[in-house]
Formats: sequence, C-alpha cells, structure tokens
Amino acid sequence: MIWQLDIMFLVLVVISAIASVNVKDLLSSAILLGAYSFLMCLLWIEMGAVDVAFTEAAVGAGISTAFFIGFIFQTTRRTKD
Amino acid sequence: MKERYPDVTIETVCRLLIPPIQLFGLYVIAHGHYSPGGGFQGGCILGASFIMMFIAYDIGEVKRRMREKLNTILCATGVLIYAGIGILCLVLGANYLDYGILHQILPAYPAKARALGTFGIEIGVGITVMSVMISIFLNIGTAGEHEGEPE
Amino acid sequence: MEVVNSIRPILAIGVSLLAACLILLTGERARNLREFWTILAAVVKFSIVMSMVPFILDGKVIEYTVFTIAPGLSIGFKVDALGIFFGILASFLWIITSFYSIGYMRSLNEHAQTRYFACFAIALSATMGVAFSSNMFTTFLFYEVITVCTYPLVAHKETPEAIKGARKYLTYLLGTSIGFQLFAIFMTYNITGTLDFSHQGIFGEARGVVSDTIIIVTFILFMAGITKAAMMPFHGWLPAAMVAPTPVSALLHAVAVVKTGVFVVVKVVVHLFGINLLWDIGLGTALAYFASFTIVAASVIALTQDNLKARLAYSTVSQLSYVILGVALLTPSGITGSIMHIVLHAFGKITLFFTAGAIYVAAHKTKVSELNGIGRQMPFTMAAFTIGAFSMIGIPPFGGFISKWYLTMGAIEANQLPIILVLVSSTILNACYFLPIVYAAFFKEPGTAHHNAHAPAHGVAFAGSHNPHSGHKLHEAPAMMVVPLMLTALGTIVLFFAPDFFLDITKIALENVTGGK
Amino acid sequence: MDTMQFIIGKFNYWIYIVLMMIGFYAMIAKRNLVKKIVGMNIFQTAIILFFISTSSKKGGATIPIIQGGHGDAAGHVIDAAQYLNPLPHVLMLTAIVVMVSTFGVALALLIMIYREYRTFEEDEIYETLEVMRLKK
Amino acid sequence: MKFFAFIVVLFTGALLIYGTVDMPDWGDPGSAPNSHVSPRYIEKTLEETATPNAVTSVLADYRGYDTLGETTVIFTAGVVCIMLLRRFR
Amino acid sequence: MTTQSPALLIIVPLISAILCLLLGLIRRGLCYPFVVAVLGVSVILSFDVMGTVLNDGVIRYRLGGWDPPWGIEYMIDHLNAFIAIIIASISFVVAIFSRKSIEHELAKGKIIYFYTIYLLLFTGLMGIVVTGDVFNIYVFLEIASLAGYALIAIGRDRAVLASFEYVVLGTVGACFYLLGVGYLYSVTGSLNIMDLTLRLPELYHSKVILIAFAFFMVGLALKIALFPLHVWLPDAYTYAPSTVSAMVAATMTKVGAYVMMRIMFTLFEPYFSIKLLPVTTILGWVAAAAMIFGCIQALAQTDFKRVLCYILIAEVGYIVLGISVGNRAGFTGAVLHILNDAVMMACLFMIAGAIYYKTGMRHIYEFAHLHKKMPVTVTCLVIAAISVVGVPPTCGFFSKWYLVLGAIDARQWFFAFLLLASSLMVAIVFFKMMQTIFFAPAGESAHAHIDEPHKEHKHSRDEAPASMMIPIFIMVAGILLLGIFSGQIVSTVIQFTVPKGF
Repeated sequence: MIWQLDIMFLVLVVISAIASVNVKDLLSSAILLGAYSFLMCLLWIEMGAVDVAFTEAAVGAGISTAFFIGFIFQTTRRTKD
Repeated sequence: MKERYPDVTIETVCRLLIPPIQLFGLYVIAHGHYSPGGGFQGGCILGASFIMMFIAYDIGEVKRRMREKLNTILCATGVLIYAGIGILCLVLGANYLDYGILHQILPAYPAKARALGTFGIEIGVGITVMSVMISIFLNIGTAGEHEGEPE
Repeated sequence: MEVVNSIRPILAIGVSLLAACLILLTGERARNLREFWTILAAVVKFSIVMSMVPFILDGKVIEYTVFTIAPGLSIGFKVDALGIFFGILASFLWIITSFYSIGYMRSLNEHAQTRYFACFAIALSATMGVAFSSNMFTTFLFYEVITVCTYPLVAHKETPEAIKGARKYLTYLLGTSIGFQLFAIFMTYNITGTLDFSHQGIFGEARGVVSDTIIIVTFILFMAGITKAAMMPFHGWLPAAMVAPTPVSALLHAVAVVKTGVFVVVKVVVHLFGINLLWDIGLGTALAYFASFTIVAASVIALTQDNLKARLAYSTVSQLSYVILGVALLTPSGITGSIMHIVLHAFGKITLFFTAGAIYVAAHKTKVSELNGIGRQMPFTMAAFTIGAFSMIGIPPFGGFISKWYLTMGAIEANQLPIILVLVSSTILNACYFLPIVYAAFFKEPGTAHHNAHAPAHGVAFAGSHNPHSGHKLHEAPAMMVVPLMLTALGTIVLFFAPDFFLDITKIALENVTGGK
Repeated sequence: MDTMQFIIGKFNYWIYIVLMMIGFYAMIAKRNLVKKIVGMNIFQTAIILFFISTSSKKGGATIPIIQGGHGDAAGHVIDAAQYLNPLPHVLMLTAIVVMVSTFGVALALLIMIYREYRTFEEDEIYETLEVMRLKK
Repeated sequence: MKFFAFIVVLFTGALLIYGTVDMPDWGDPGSAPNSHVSPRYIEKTLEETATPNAVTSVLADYRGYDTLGETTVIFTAGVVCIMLLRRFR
Repeated sequence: MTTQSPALLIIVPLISAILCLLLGLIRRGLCYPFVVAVLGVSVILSFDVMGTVLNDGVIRYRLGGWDPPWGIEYMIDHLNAFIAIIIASISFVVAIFSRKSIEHELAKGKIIYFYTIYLLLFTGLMGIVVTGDVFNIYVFLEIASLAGYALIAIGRDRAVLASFEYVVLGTVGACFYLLGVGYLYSVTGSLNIMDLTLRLPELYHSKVILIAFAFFMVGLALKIALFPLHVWLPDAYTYAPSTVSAMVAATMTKVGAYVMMRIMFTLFEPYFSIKLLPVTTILGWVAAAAMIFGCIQALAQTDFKRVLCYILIAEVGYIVLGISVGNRAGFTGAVLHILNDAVMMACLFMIAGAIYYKTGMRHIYEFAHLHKKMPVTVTCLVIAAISVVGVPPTCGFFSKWYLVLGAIDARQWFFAFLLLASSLMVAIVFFKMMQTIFFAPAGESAHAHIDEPHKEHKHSRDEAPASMMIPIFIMVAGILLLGIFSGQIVSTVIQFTVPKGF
C-alpha cells in the first residue's frame, strides 16, 4: 500500500464522480463513469481486493459502460443538467 | 449503431481478439480457485466478447452465433445448474448447497468434493452471467427493436 | 342464578338473517313469496323469543358463547330478563310492522322493495343481537350492524334529500359510536380486562383500582357514544332520518334503533357500571338532569314543527329521555318505569307513525297544517292516532300512564323534586303538541286540499272515492295498513289494564340488578 | 496529536462519504433521469468502497489467496493476520452484481420512457403529461 | 428543490461522518471485522474446501447461498430486460 | 421432507421460476397452471414449516452445512413462519386471479416472462422472510425489488415513470440498508442475526451502532412507504396491472414491516429500540402522521386503485404504530394487522382488477349502479370495505382492537384517538364509494363518459370470470374467518412472536 497512490486515486475518483454527474452531455457522462469505475478498480487493487477489482473492471468499466453507450446511441445524449 | 460499420480495421481487430478473449473468459472461470476470478468475472468477459462482436459486425452476426432462444435457455440453465447442484446435495442427504456430501458420488475426499462443487456452480454462474449480459445488451443496444422470433 | 346453555338466542337472531338471504334470492320475481318469508320469519322469531320466556320467568338465564377472541373478549349471548323484555317487544312489533310495510310499499308502488325487506330483516336480527348480547363487544358489533343496514332504508327514496338525510344519519351514528363508544370500550377493557356484562357492574369490582376520574370519563364517553338514544347534543340524526319510508320510521326509529340506544344505555348503566357505583359517584343525578333537559327542549322544538313526522321525531327524542331519566334516578321504581316506558312508548309511538304513514298513503299529506278535517275521511286512522296521542301524554286508560306513574314514583323516591317538575311540564308540552292535531283532525273544516292531484292513482283505497274535496266520505288507507295500526292502538289500551306480564319480567330484571334487595 | 491521529485514521472513510453524497445528491436533485442513474451507480460504488475498506489490514497483509495452496497442501498452519479479510470482498462481489442488474433494469426503463416521451428531462416529461391530461 | 436536496444530502453525510467517530481506524488489524468471523475463512479454506482463493471459497461455499441469490438477481435482470424491451408481435 | 422444508421454501419457487421460463418457451399455456401448482406447494410447505416451529421451536437451518456465524442460516421462529404463510397464501391466491387479468392487460408474448418474474418476486420475498443473515436480506430484497420494478413497469399510462421513480427511491432505500449493514459489520464483524444479537449489547452506546440503526430504519421506511417517504407508492401501485397491484400491495410492504420488526426487536433488543433511543417515539408520530395523511389523501382521490394506495399508506402507518408503541398488545396488533391488511388489500385490489376487466372503469364516479351489473363483486367489495374500516366481526377490527389497546397501554391516548379517527376517515372514503354505487341518481355518472359501450347493458348481470371470482371469494372468506378465528391465531402463533423484552 502506497499512501501517495492512495491519495491520488481518491482525489481522482472524487473528481471523476463530480465531473460525471455534472457534465452536460450524457455520452461524456458515460465515459467519465467508466473512468470512475476504472479508478475505483485501481483503488481496490491497491487495497488488495483483487477479486472485487477484477469484477469492477469487467462490469463497471466494461459491460456497464457498454450498456450505457449502447443506451445513449438508442436514445439521446442531450441533457440539461 | 444501426448500420454496420464499414471499418475494416475494427472488424479485423475484433476478429483477432474475440477468440483469445473467450478463451481468457473460460480460463477465468476455471481458474477461480487459485487466482482472482471466478464465474462472475469470466461470464462477464465471455459476454463482453459477444458485445464486441455486436460492435464489430452487427446484430445479425451475434444472433447467428447465439440464437436468442438459445440465449434465454442458457440464461436459465446457469441458475438451474447452480440450484441443481444444491438439490443434488439435498437428495444425497445433506443440507442445501452442502457440497461436502458430493464425495459420495465423486472420486474425491470431502474437501476436494467441495472444491469440485464450487467449480460446478462457478460454471453455472458463468453461463448465466454471459447470457444475461448478452441479452441485456442486445435489448438495450437495439431498444428491443431487433428482428426475428422473440421466443 | 341458574344458567341454561341453549342456542335459542342464536336461532332468534339467525332466523331473520336467513330470511334476508331468502328475500334477496327470491327478489322481485315472486313478490308474494318474498313477503311470505318476511312474515314467516317474524312469526318464527317471535315464537322462538316466547319459547325462552318460561326460563326467564323461572329466574334462569340462557347463555351461549359463540367464540372467544381473547380473555374477556368474546362474542356471546346471554338472555336475561331485560334482554327478553326487549326481544319480545321488538319481535312482536315486527310482525305487525311487516303487514303494515307490505301494505305501505305496495300502495305506493315503491322501488327496490327487495332491498327494503332484506335490510329490514337484517336490522331486526341485529336488534335481537343487541338485546341478547352478553358483553359490550357483542353489543357494539350488532349496534354497528343496525346502523349500517338501516342506512339503505333511510336513503330508500334515493332522492338527493334522502341521501343527504341518510348521510347525516350515518355520520352521527357511526362517528359517535366509533369515536366515543369504541374508545370507551377500549378504556373499559384496558381498565377491567373484561367486557362481559355483570349484574352488579364490572366497574363496581374495579373500583379502587382506578381513579374515579377515569370512570367518569369512560362513562361520559359511553353516553356520548350511544347516540342512538338521541340524547340532546346528538339527536340531530333522528329528524333527519325521517325521510325514510314510514314503516322504517315506525319500527326502527320509534322502536328498534332508538330503543336499542336506550337499551344500551340501560345496560351500560346497570350492567357495566352498576347502580351502586354510579350512586356513589353521583353520576346518576347528572345524567338525570341531562335527560331532563332533553325532555323539555325536544318537546319545545316539537311544538314548532309543522311536518307531522318531524314532530313525532322530536317527540321521540323527548320520550326516549324518559327512559334514560328513569334509569338515571337509580331507584327501583325509576328503573321499573323506564323499562316499562320502553314498551309503552313503543306501542304508542308506533301507532302514531303508522297513522302518519296511512295519512301519507291515503291523502298524501305530511304537514300538520294540512290535517284539518282529516278525521272525517279517515276515522279509524285518526281514532288510533288519538289513542296513541293520549297514551303519549299519559292519560289514564292508556298505557303511557303506567310508566309515567312509576317514573314519578321514582323521582319521589330519589327526592328529586325538580325531576317531578320536569315530568309534569313535559306532560303539558306533550298535550300541547298532540292535542291540536286531534282537534284539527276531527273538528276543523278541511281547507283547500291542494294535494288531491297526488292522491294514489292505483285504486287501493280502502273505501271511498278519490275525491277528497267531498271531505265527508271515507278515504282510508288499505286494510293492510289500517288493521296493524288499530292493533297497536288496541295494544296501548290492553297494556294499561294488563301490564302484569311485562311487569313480572321487569321485576326479575330489577332483582337481578339490585341483587335481590 | 490525538486529533491528527484521528484524522489520519478516519480520512479514508470521509472521502467515501463524500463520494456517496455526490451520488446521493445526483439521485435526488438532478432533473435528468439518466443523471439519476449515474448518481445511483456512484452511490453504490462508494458503498462498496466503504465495505472494502473495512477489510483492509495494515501490517503487510496480502490478498486473500493462500500462498503455497496449489496442490492439496492442506496441513501447514496459516496465520490469518497475513491475509486480508475476504468476507467484505465476497459481499461486495454480490453488491456489484446487484448494482449492474439494477443498472440494466433502470436503463431498460429509461428506454421505455424515451419511447414514450422522447426526452429524459423531468420537467419536459411533466409538461408532456400535463398536455396529455388537458387533451383528455 | 435543489437546495432542499443539498440540505438532505449534507445531513445524511454529517450523520455518516458522525458514525465514523467510533469506528475502528482505517486498516486496524485488530478491528472486529478482522478478528471475529473472517479468520476462520483464511485459516480453514485449504483444509475445508481445498481452495486457496479464500474469496472463491467464501463466495461459493461458505456463503454460497448469497451467491445463489446473486445469480438469481442477474437472472431476474435478464428476464426483466427481455420482458420490458423486447417487442413482441 | 420436514427437516428440509425450510430450504425447499426457497428452492421450489426459484427452480420453478427457471422451469417456468423453459416451459413457456415450449408451450405458453403451461405457465399458468404450473405457477399455480408451485405456489400451492409453497403454501403447503409454509404450513409444514409452521407446524415444525410450533412443535419443535425455532428452526435453524444451516445452508451448506456451515455453522452460523460463518455460513448462512435460516432462522425461522413463529414470526417468520407466520409471515411466510401470509406471503405464500396471498401469492397463491393472486396467481389464480392472474390468468384473465394478465391476458387482458399484457401482450401475449410477455406472459411467460411475467410468470417467471412473478415467481422470482415470490422467491425474493420468501427469501427475505426466512433468512437469518442481514446481508442475505439485502440480496433477496434486491431480487424482490427488481422483480417488483419490472412488474410495475408493464402497467398502463404512467407506469414506467412511476416504476422509474420506484427504482430510484427503492435503490436509495436498499443502499441505506446496505450502509446500515456496513456500519454494523465494521464494528462487529458479523452478519448473522443471532450472532449480532449476542455481540451488540456491549456496543449499544457506540455512535456507529446508532447511525447503523438510523440507516436501517430510513432504508426500510423507504421500502415500506412510510409517510414522508411514500411518494413512489401511489403512482406505482395505481398504474401497475391489477394482478401486480394485488400481489405487491399485499406483500411487499408487509415484508418490509417484518424486516423492521426483526431489526428493532431481534437484532437490537427492545431495550435499545425503546428505552435507549427515542426511536419509538419518532416512529410513532411518523406513523400517526401516515395514518392521517393517507386517509385524507384517500378522500381526495377518484381513481379506485389510488384510493386503495393511500389507504395502504395509512395501513402501513397502523403497522408501524403497533411496532412503535412497544408493548405486547401493540406488537400483537401489528403482527395481526400484517396478516389482515395483506388479505384485505389483496382482496380490494383484486376487486378493482375484476371491475376494470369487466367494465374498463377505474374511477369511483363511474361506478354508479355497479351493483346491478356485478352484484357479487360489489358484495365482496362491501365486505372488504367493512373490514378495512374495522367493523367487527371482520378481521380488520381485531387488529385495530389490539393496536388501540396497545396505544392505551402505552398511555398514548392521542394515538388511540388517531387510530379511531383514521378508521372513521376510511369509513367516509368507502361510504362515498358505496353511495356512488348504490344511490347515484341515474345519469350522474354520465358526465364522465356518456357513450361508452358498457352503458347500454349496464343493468344486465355480467360478473368477472370464475378464475377471478374464486380468488376474491377466498379472500372474502378469509376476511370473515380470520375475524372469527383471530383469537385462536393470536393464542397459537402471535403470542409467541412477541419479543422477550416486552
């Protein structure tokens, strides 16, 4: 466990979460959510939860994002907030 | 994503990547006892390979490889395998999901029988997760408007 | 006291429920059969009730517990003297009223007669249920059944006015009984752990365990809850309910429903609280003055009413309080008087309502001011009216005198001179609002009758023409209606000369209550 | 000193809580339905992070895969302090699955909403509803 | 509305932070989760289930029932998506 | 059989759900009889479990053969078994009802998926009820919720929107619950309810436990739609298909209330929930507000199902009030009310479904003279309404009886008064309805839709088909019988469910 990495990931996670919630475009939001998930996954690897991180990488950063993008292609990327 | 991508690069890369991805998925399911991974992760990876196929080709290709009805049946089969192994334990006289009892029918001592039982359910989970991921993506990615027999 | 286990109470209650089912099944297709069920049920019920009388006269009690919900909380029946008294009265009058309502409904060619007869039967079942209930819970249950199933009867005409009246009726009855009475029942159960009536009063045994304040509060809640007795602040529903067809007003709002109310008051006072307890706390006197107020005030209001049924309704409000007054005096004579008043008032008032209905059917008149000279068209009816009115006032050869006599005796025993004053003034008031009607009916010239256009057009008139202008020709209601009202009028006279049967039962009831002292 | 100790001991939790609150805020305050779902995802992930953190062990603990475990080496004594606590990991695997399932269902619902209203903005949807109501 | 939501969120966050005060420090080896139930999983996994990966053994064996539930959740989600989205003739 | 029946309680519906899907792929018509049969078996199993509990005491079934703190166990005492019977019976009866209603309201191809999800919903609810592990409750809660979202979303009008709202708030509720579990876990290290019960008392003054408890309560309050957090319920249950409304309204909130009881009185001791914290006071006031609010809202509605939804909110208030007064009578009332309310709500929603199926009417003002067209249905409606109002001898009275006694025992006069007042308000609601049905002047309903086809033959009798009427009859019979036998129910089962601290 390296605390510098820890801090960095935590900060990045918070930033990407805020960005993904606030960005005014759903596609960007989806991508940022994927990034958030991936950072989260890194955080967990760094904490030693490899299985969870693996799952999150497959699901959160992979499949979820794919769902989301497919969904946005079917609907719209417009958002007002 | 309604029309097919004419991009030859994507198609080729995907064609190259899909078999190793699927192989890796199987490996993850099978090697869950010894390394990170297991049914769920492996199932996701297998599902992802089909999603990739969807992206690279089109829905027709996916449905040709994995018919929708087959997918639904697989979806059910996975859970059925899981629950069925539990029932097997029940039939053999132990509590539900008590794989230790499987040593009666498997050539293994109880702890090993447990490992094998675990392996069985990992396969079940893997199948279910894969087919559910495919089906969710097919339905979300096309808004349910795709052609063909629904059942 | 000997206890007999018998399912007769249940039979008495069940027979009219069964009749209701049969009536509903028969429906409009076979009207004669449908009404046959009603009468059959009435007769059977009366005979079942009468078959229980010998036990009671032997000093026994008939008991039957249907099922127990929790300790002290059960649905059960117990027939004692007080209950059988009320049962005889209600079931006997049901027979008469059945005939009367057949005549009434057919002459007016009313709609929804099936519903009418079915609800009537259920109401009678519930009345029996209240009469025979062995605990407060059963009482409450049947009490609510009465309320709910008389609602369609009150709203029978389905005009906006009728529905409004019925809504008022239901609001008063359900609102107060759930809001106050149920609450009081809860408190009672919480305090005493039981709801079974006992002859000495269950609160009497709990005395000392709980403070008097709580007992008083509970008592007040009970009194407020028992709105069916039409005590003054909660009397408003009774005049409102007069939109109902007359037989309903007659049986239910002169006998079954309102009498259920006073009957429950009697039961609460003597069986739940016990005379001794109330005497100690002094609640009886308070209740007596409260009732006195109702007696006078309602009589005064009755004077101002022009609608005949409304006048009768306010008269009922006033008379019911006699019963409560008698109980509240807490003396043997007072209680005898009040119990007797239940039956005597019933006979008198039902006669009056029957006459009102007959006048409506025959002449389509509802207002007092229109009754000038009607006695010449309808001599039998108006004769019965006169008898009923005299009985109400309390003139000797008629039944009403007996109960007033006992009530006065009770007041004297209790040393309550103001109460005697109330009784006297009320008698005068009674005379004031009844006698003018009698006078006008027989001695005044008929005015311009502007209701002749509405005279019944289907040729059911008993005797006489369709032309009320002639005034001197007989124009009675159908025999189906006139005979019952004559019978009840006769009843008031008979009861004056032969009250022994009822007095015997009253005596037993009194012994039970006072513990044979 | 104690305060410093306290902050160092707890600041991780606080950041998770901040994450949760971001997600929670998006869920209840955002007017765009998709953003609500994004918030839901963030919220759930933060909870998962919280759970994982309860399993962490200082002092050289490693991932919960027993070393030398290959090939039926049952017998040698294993010190629990050397390995991370596997239980929260397991729970969170389940939670992730639940998360992605909810996500899928929510997206399916959103597609149905889009079919009907052609928008994801709450206020626009209510406008449409109002128009429909008035038309009726 | 947004302000109200913000207040709610802040309040919830404050509650959660208030709760952490009594929590064991981050990564405390002696904390209850690390000392109560879980040691057995690590110590006995090889012996009892012949699976070196403790996560797998807990997931599929000790708490296999949870995983059955989890699989059912996934299955439910799949069926739900088919039912909601698939257009039937 | 008997020793394994707790496990079968979950396995049977779970496997059947899968088999139902497979069967449906072969032949669509097989689903309905299969589901009914399976649920019938579940009812028998639940009674079997109840019998075992009554004879041998608490069942502790170790799944996978692992000892409790390590493995997951079922812990089935009288309370669980009782709730399980309720859930199974209601699901069974509603399943019988579903046939025509679903064919009427749903596309043909979706029917097999509907029945699959129906069984999954049942599995989820049953799983919540029997399990003895806090995290396991979460998992099954999610199964039930996901199935519930989907079933609601296939309704009409704004069902999807309502369902989405439910997804968001339901997830918040589940997440709060999960947070509670996490907080609890972070200081105890255990997830098993019995183990936690042993380990918690020494931590009662810890802030973590306090917050965990608060989050449990808020999360569950969201799930059972307790008053300020009820916003998702009316829309969701109004627009759902009739079958689903009947099932979900009758069972979901009840299971939530059950979990609430478990957490307050088994996981934490009554000492903690009642003495140490003002929880019961707060809950009591919230519940009282729910009762009044629900009734007032019900008065203002015209859509029949929406009226029922608001009454349901009030009924949830009753249950929570019974829990919160914290004494024997109150708790008995709450448990009894779970039973009664489930039966009454299922009955009423099924009646609403039958009326909708036959006439297409949803609003109360359209119901004029319904009794001439559907006399039997209306009779059932009257009985159910009487029960909801709380008139003896129907079952609704007896639970209120215990609730009021509980409130009086706790010297909460105001609550007792509110209970009665809200009964009165419910009475007004139904009274209005009855007045429209029986006494509406001819043609009053015409202001709604003057030329709908059902107007022509409105006086000819036309009842719903037998597959809808029989369940309604069962429920009406239940209302009456449960009323009569409520004494026995209390003395054989419910009195054992009362937690020890009372």
